[in-house]
Amino acid sequence: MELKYNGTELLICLSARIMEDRSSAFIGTGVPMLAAALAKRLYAPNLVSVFEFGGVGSSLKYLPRGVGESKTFYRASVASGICDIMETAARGFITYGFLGGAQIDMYGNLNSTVIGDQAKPKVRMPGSGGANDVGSFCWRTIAIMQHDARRFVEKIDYLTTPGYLSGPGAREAAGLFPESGPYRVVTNLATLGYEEESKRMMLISTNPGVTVEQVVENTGFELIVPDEVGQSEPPTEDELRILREEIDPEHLYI
Amino acid sequence: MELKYNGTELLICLSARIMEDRSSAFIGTGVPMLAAALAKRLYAPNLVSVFEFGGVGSSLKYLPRGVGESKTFYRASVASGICDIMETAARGFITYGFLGGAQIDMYGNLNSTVIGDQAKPKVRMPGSGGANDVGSFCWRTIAIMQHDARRFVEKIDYLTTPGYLSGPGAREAAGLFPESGPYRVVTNLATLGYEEESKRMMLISTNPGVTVEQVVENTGFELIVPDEVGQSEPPTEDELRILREEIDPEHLYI
Amino acid sequence: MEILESGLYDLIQPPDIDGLRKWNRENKSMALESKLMSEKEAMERFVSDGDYVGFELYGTCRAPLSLVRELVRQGRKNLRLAGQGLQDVDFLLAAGMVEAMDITYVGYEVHGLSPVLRRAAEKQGVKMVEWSNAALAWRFKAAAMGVSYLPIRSMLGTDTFKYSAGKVAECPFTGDRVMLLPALILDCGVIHVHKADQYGNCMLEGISGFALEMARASKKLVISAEEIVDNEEILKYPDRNVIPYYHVDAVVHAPFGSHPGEMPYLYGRDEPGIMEWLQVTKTEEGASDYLDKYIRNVPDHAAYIELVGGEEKLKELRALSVGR
Amino acid sequence: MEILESGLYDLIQPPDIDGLRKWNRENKSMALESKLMSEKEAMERFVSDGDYVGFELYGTCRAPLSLVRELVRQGRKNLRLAGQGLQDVDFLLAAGMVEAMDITYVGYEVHGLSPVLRRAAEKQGVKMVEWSNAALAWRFKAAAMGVSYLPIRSMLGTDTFKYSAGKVAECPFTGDRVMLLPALILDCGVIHVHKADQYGNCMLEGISGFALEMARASKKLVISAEEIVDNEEILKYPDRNVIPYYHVDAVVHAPFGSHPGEMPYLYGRDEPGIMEWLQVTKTEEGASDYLDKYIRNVPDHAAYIELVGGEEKLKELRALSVGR
Repeated sequence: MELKYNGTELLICLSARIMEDRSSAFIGTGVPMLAAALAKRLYAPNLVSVFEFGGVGSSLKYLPRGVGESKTFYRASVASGICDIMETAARGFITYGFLGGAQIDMYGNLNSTVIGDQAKPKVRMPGSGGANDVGSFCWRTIAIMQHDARRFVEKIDYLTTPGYLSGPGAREAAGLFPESGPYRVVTNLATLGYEEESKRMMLISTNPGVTVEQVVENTGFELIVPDEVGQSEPPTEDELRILREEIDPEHLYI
Repeated sequence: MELKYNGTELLICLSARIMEDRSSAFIGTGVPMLAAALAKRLYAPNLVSVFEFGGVGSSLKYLPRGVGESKTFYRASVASGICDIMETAARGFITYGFLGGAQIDMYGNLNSTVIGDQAKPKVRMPGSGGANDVGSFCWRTIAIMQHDARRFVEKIDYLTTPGYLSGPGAREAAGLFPESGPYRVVTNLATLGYEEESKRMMLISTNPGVTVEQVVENTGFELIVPDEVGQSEPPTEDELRILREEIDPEHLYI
Repeated sequence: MEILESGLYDLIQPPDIDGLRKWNRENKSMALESKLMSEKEAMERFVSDGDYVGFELYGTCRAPLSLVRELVRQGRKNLRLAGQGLQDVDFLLAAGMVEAMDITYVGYEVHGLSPVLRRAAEKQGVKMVEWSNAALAWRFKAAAMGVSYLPIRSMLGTDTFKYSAGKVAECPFTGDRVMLLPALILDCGVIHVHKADQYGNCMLEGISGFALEMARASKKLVISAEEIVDNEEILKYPDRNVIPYYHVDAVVHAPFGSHPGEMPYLYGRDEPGIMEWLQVTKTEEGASDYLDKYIRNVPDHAAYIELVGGEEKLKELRALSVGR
Repeated sequence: MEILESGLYDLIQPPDIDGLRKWNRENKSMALESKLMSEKEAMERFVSDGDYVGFELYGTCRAPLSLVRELVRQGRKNLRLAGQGLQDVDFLLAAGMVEAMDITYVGYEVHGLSPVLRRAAEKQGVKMVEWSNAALAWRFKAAAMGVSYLPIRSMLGTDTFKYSAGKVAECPFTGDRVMLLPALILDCGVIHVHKADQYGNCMLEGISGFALEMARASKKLVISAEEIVDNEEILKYPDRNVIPYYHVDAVVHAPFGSHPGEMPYLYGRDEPGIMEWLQVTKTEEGASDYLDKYIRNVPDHAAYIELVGGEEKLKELRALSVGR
């Protein structure tokens, strides 16, 4: 029997499977938080959640609605402040960083500031927040995106958060820390990564029921499609049960 | 009847009288601490003691032997750390700073590092400690010194802590904060200050029983002696009683 | 110092550390004196037209909203703002009190964009200079350290840098390219804490956000506290005093001062209250009506609390707190 | 970046932040694992010949002396040292284990100069690079912030600068001359705290000195604690956890670990014990005999405590604490 699940649940499960045990993840509210909670229960029991305003290592028993809420440091190891957390990331302690945005390009650069001109925008979005810092400091960033050609674009209107910038060597040339940068993009259509040499976005696996062609069509730049493209497993019974019954029983997010 | 007192007691009383009420003083152990405690009881009830490793506003009920001891923050307003305290001084919160040293010159520059060459010294002293910072940040520094021509010298062997450096404008030219710098020198012979224009050391008043000539003789550089030189009052009965009975009843220092 | 790159904007507040030192010398006292006063008196005395102001923590979490509301009630012109937050920034923008801001993030996280910010940027031409969250906190930290700038390894290579007022130079020790952040000195900082004594000594519980840095970067500093405690508690635990009294100009007793936001360990977030704001601000009129109803037509914080449900509501919010 | 002046010395430890990041990625784990071990194991595993090491707080106050003594017991060659302290530095210098040091202050305050330091500088040619106390703390802070340097407004115009390894440049925002301090990364930092759990989470009482900065600036970090507490205490008060476990490599249970120094709120300073050291170190032989008697001929910290007077002595020292 096929299990039913929605798009958000799929994004959460795909993201949860990426994280290794004994690592840490810089997370914002929404999908990343649920993904971290799910990973902690199933795949990475020692995964440590990090919230920018000071919470590290919360049990994530309660789902916060904001990155500064009490629930981000409920029974946590640390409740400090933004400087301490960001400096901890700068010192290389944080493995994963979750990011989002309205636009992404082939090098994983993200826009969450404006559509149009910065001084006179068509759409003003929230701005960087901690995203630029997360994108600068974490070893591996994971972007979670809706996948369509308006969002996966040749040229983003504004570069809020650094991906690989203009390509190989560009992060280092700009002054960003070596060996840090984009790692995965998880979308409603696929999981993507980056080609080692060119630093360009590359398809890794398509979501259940999605074809390679659909992914390519919905990507506004030339996507690298390797000979072997995987197919992601749909959410398992275990994943869905834990997600629905333990992590978000009030269905705040799913 | 003349009161008997020793040299340390005199230094303490002279120093205590300098501090204004509602101000703060960066103090090391020894004379400055006793002076602050005495000032607090008699002349400046709102004087706030500041210790470099984190204590601010202790009652000074117990006399510490070190600037990091518990007694420096016993019933204090603040027990933080060295960065917080030094940064508070950098932001202009600390009025007075007490200093000492083996040598002082006419611009109030102090040496507490070496006699002889830095790399191969005749005498190695402790080094700057917090002194350089106190001399850089406090609005008014007060040096407490033994007064003789070997200590009050034309040229100090090593400039540990900035006075007026090479004279008018030199502090600002070096990058130090405007309007900060040496204010008084309290010695076993006299109280000295600095001439407004030349920033050179100037006699203010001689200690009880000390002549202007004695001060000049014991000063190894050309001391400015104004037409009017005061005579410091000896320790009062009140000062000595409080000092001996309340502040240092175990005679740790006096 | 050779500058390799400069952000496009001019600073909207200069990093004048010498000026901060003089201000502190002339206006701050080390004497222990009561600074207890009402929201009204604090905002009247310590925020002026044209001031550069900032609010900690985060609009819906330990935010000094009773003071923000009072500021809206009094009205103030041409404020410049450290734009990191949610309802705090929204209120001031919606009231048309802001001329320019250093912005890092104004939005409602999972609930999406701020319609108020959108109008301010898209239609009203409020000037916005861009920074990251950490960069803004580090700019406060620079001022708190008494230095005019700090180097960091963030913002590099991005438009977040390009539309900032920062600079890029080489580290003279390593040759690394570093971003240089100018110190940010607030004319007035406003912070909500768990406990304060009458002199302004403050204790926080839970995350400290950027309270310590902002307090020390503020020329004038207004504290609101859920509880006013005896100085004895500070003297006993001076190691928990995160904002020493000598930084503080006003202490306001403001229970539930963060409403509709939450206060760690004391009360939870009033979600319907926040959603109401988000709903009505879809139009300019809606926002204005809200400001009239909940702020301008209400004399003070006590009356506001009555209006939003009084003791009944507070009981409910207390129950939402997750505890330790 | 145009450098206006440079200190005469070369750095004795490079401010390699990229290296620190890689070290942390490869050697530090975010997993909660017990790090409890003895002084012996901790020093054997985490201090190597040639390491750059540092000890907090201050030689006679909350100092990790049980670990310093163990290091002397084991012997180590060519250490480089953050030279800010009293007995901690003295012990290592007297044992001939130090090749070079960044020095700010080594002495006994009211009791005067350190004869051990004098011999090291005047006769043994130990290399000494000069800094102020705040400068050294800020150098740790730079590393803790993940930046290779910090600007400050101290040390300028003095020989303390001239005999340092710092630089002077102009602030690109204000034109002020500022001193640039290179980050100081410790190969191994050693800190004594009031309470730690088995994972390394730490709670301090009283002043924090430069513990927070040094912990974060250390590649390897050894903690000794008066008391080992259950992790539950941290989970309940995460806001009092000043050194998170992920920085820590070893946790050593060391009651009276700061002896003959004091520990705030727990025990006072053993003045005769300190005076004995000061007395005997007037000669090299005296110092060496002391090291034999109190350190080398004693197997461990427990035996040391017995040697200096055992429970009787501890009772006396507890009574000296001034409390809150």
